Amino acid sequence: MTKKRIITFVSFICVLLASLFLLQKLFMPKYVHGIVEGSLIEEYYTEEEKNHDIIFIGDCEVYENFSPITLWENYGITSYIRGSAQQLIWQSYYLLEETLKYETPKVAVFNVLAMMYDEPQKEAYNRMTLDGMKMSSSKINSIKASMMEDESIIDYFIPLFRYHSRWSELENDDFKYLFKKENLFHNGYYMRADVKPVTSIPKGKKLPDYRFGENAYDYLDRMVELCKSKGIELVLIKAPSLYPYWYDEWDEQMVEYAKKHDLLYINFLNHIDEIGLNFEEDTYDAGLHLNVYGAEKLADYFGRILVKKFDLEDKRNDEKLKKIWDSKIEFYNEMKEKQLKEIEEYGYIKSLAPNPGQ
Amino acid sequence: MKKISIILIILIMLTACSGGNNTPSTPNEPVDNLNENGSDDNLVSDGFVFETNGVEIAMNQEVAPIIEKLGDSKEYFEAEHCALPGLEKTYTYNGFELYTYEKNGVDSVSSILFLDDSVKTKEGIYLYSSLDDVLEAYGDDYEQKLDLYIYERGDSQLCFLIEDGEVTSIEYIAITE
Amino acid sequence: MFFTSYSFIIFLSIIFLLYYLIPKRLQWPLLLIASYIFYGFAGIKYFTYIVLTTISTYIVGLKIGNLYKEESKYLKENKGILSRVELKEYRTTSKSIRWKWLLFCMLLNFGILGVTKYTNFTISNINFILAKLGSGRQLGFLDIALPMGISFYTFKSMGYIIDVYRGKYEPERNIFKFALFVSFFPQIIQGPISRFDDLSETLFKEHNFDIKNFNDGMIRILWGFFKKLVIADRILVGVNTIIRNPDTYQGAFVFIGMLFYAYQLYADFTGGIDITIGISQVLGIKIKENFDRPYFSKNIAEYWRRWHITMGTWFKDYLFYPISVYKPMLNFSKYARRTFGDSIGKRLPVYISSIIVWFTTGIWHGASWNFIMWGLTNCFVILVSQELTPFYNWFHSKFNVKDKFLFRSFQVVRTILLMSAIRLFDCYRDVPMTFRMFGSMFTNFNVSDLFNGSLLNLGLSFADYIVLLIGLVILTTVSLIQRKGSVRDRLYKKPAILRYSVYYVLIVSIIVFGAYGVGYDSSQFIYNQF
Amino acid sequence: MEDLLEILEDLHPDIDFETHEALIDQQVLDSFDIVTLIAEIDSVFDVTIPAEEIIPENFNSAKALYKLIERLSDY
Repeated sequence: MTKKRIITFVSFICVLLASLFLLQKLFMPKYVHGIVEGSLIEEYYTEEEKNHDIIFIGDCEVYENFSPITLWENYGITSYIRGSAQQLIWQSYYLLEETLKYETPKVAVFNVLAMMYDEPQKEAYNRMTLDGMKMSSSKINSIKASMMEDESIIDYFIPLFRYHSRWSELENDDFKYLFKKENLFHNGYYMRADVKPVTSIPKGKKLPDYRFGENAYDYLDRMVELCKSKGIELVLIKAPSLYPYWYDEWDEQMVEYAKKHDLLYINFLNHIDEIGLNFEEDTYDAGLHLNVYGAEKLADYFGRILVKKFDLEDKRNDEKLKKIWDSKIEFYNEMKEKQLKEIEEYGYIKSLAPNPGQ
Repeated sequence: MKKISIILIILIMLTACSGGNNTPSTPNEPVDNLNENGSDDNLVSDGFVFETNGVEIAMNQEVAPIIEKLGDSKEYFEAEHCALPGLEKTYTYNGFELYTYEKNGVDSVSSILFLDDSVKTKEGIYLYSSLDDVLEAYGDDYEQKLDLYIYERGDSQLCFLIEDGEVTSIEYIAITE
Repeated sequence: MFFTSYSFIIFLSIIFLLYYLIPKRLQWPLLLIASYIFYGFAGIKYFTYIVLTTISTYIVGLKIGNLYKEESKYLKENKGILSRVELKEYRTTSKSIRWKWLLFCMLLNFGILGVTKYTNFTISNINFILAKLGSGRQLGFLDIALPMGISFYTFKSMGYIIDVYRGKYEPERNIFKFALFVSFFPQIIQGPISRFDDLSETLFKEHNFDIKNFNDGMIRILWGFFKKLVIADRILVGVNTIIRNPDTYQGAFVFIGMLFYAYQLYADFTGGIDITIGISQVLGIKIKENFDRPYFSKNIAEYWRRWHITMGTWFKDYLFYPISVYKPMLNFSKYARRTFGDSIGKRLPVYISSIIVWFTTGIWHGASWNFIMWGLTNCFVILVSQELTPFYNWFHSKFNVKDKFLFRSFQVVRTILLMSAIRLFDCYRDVPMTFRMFGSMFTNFNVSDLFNGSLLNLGLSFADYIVLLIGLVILTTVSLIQRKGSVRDRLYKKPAILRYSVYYVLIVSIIVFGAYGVGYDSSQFIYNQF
Repeated sequence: MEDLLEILEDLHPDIDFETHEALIDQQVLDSFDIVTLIAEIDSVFDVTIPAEEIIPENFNSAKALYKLIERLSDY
């Protein structure tokens, strides 16, 4: 009798947990249409050959501005961008820490715009960076560093508690991609083939204090330390995005920091002409981010510097790698064509519009 | 079930009766004045209000009617949030910039930044006024962050950046949430 | 730490586990520690108040208890020796000493309650009068924080001390046990207001793990969470939209808001009590029920016997009866009967007591005129229906509808509507506003408001309404079954698979349909503030 | 006892108070009745029933109530 009771109880718990797990899978946002950026972080785990020369970390200024395909095509460099929307510096740090558990790149590239944020900003962005990470100590530390005041860590461990209210807005995608999603990015690069020229850019507002926050500096120090301990070269960059405004006062601090720690710091805003960027046609949102044409130019320019500075080997003759990258190139070209077709047909990239189907 | 249907019937009867009593004595009741977020924009804001050329601009106010009154801006810029819907728009007019944010699909005023001394606050402070003028106009109830003097009223902040005893930046900022 | 917070659920799991793992004699001390930890979450600074109440009531309780014992002993020993007059005299003096102690204890503790809860209300009234008198002087408000659960634990303690004074039972000699009675965590925030003799029967006992108690308790907890999270917190959004925008939402919306609020208050308050009683049941502790399907009441007086029962009986036993049978009141009654005649004279004392009780009930709910008006309106309705008794009797003798289903349904609906209307005082900012909104239901009622899509602008989506409707059906069904006895007892007799299905459905629907987390205002139980 | 029954029947003419044993439990008497009753007893018997004696056991039947009155007038 008692034994039977225990068996019933245990099977009840199992059934309950299984259905809750399924519901969690169902309710988590899929990020396959419209806002696809939420899929960036998790896509890394599907990569079969986690062995890259370069790892990028940072916000949209990395994942929309550099094309790893170009780096491969032009220089035989393998690279991966672990970027996510408004990635804060502690998130970048822990993401790098996590990535280093899988591989040890030669160079780590960090975009310094995130220095402007000294504290957590928005739950939605936290989610896009953190939900995609596999469970690890890095993830837990990142969650702890990123939580807004009214957030609870339990909501990160059990995302069902966060997303349960989506029950009334489930879409086909939620069922279709319940267990498996197709790749959307190119080694972490988010491709945009549309064009929207720059018209005007507002000047920066005056700030009471231009010094980056202590917290931000602290994580930058830790990042330097981490790379040093693993023998990885850390490169600081400021992508050539025209907005948000990059103050001279900020730039000076980064120049100084790089000098003090013997790092390479490149502010691409100072090299727009050399890169060959034309803000009439190389941006898709009037100067915030580059489109695929701009990203290819920037990758080409940056690759040249990297090869020269860090003596990176050209791996285009490696048969195994070549095979992998050939299929990546194919996917890359397919997507470019697809986007161009959509632009031709609808005037915009329909599959990436905020409300698909409208 | 039977009980519920009875309750429903009585409800309907009640509503019907009272509906008949509805005399049109108050035709101007603002009942049709439902906007998206249910708030009543006709109320004068209890926060700081900026006035230019007879147009009043309060924080968190819907921006479309203001733009209509102000006319076309000299310059216009819009920035998408990374990966989130909603545009942040910037309208540049003579003397100031108007920033917006999107809430429930409605563009609302997020801030106003003074560009030169051709505009002034309702209380008469403009760029290059002295700190004393500010204190005289707004009192001691401010919060100071470095050189920034922040006054709060209702759903708005008014921020003065003071350098060498002079106002070098004035900004109205909406408090959201 | 609210009942619906993660930390509370974790806290509770730990307590449940420890409770049945540790030696049984440590069970009640564990609950005491748990209660103080729970209380500490609200703020260490509040400990002073509850500790002060505990200690003062404990000591005075012992004192009065001893006096009472001595008195009884003396009376017993001297019965037959002393004359009746002498005995009576002794009784009177002895009683007056006990009374002084009681008075001291009540003044102290009601004093604390009064100062923390009503100081600013008093100040605002004084300011109003000052302004009316044309004085430019205004008093400043004080920054007094209201200690968590003070209304509830003060009432519990004062019920205890009065009972000891009356000799109903002996005082508790173990101060820690008494401290647990005052601070018992499941009921500190919102009641029920337990009586010491009732609660102590199971509170300090050693409890073996009992599978049925555990089962029943867990289901009750889940049921409470369901009411609270799926229904109350969901509809709250709609209620708030209506009552916070009185300029926009008038007429038909006031009516809708009124019904919404009735639904919300019921789900919120009974849900909270379900959680309280369920937790206690898992711990093997029995707490008196606080509700008896109140929305099936046929009149307001009955409603108040079935809603928040422990509060109603508290006021009856410790306020209504004492003032009604207070000697001067009885003398006044005699005088009134001589002066105004039998029928009025008979009523006057009852009416005066009722008004005092309802005024107090009102102000107990909140320090504002809204609540006072709310209490007095309740009183008014009850007294009027009392006066109409002859009419009702005549009506029922004329028409034989008393037991007809339709007529009873009419009475039930009438009571719900009446109570909901009175509760408008509880919704709107001030008393004049309440009257205006109430009036708008009659002057500005547009049926079309309800069908032109405005209901979807209240912050509730179509899907929300569906959930609320299903919730209403479930709640009503359960209430109807309850009439025939405990739902859980019936469920317990059914095959395990059915019981587990109920568990399953409850848990999954709470997690999925609960209005918690991002996108919902996490609200407190309505009764926390009292 | 006769006096008491008279008072009670005055309150509820339709109840047979001589035999009824659950006046409180079955809610025949409500709190208003009890207060009226106590006032009547006070004037007729000159016995004041204190609040602590208002418990169901004392009011459930006319007999119990009469016993209470006797006990109280004893002092």
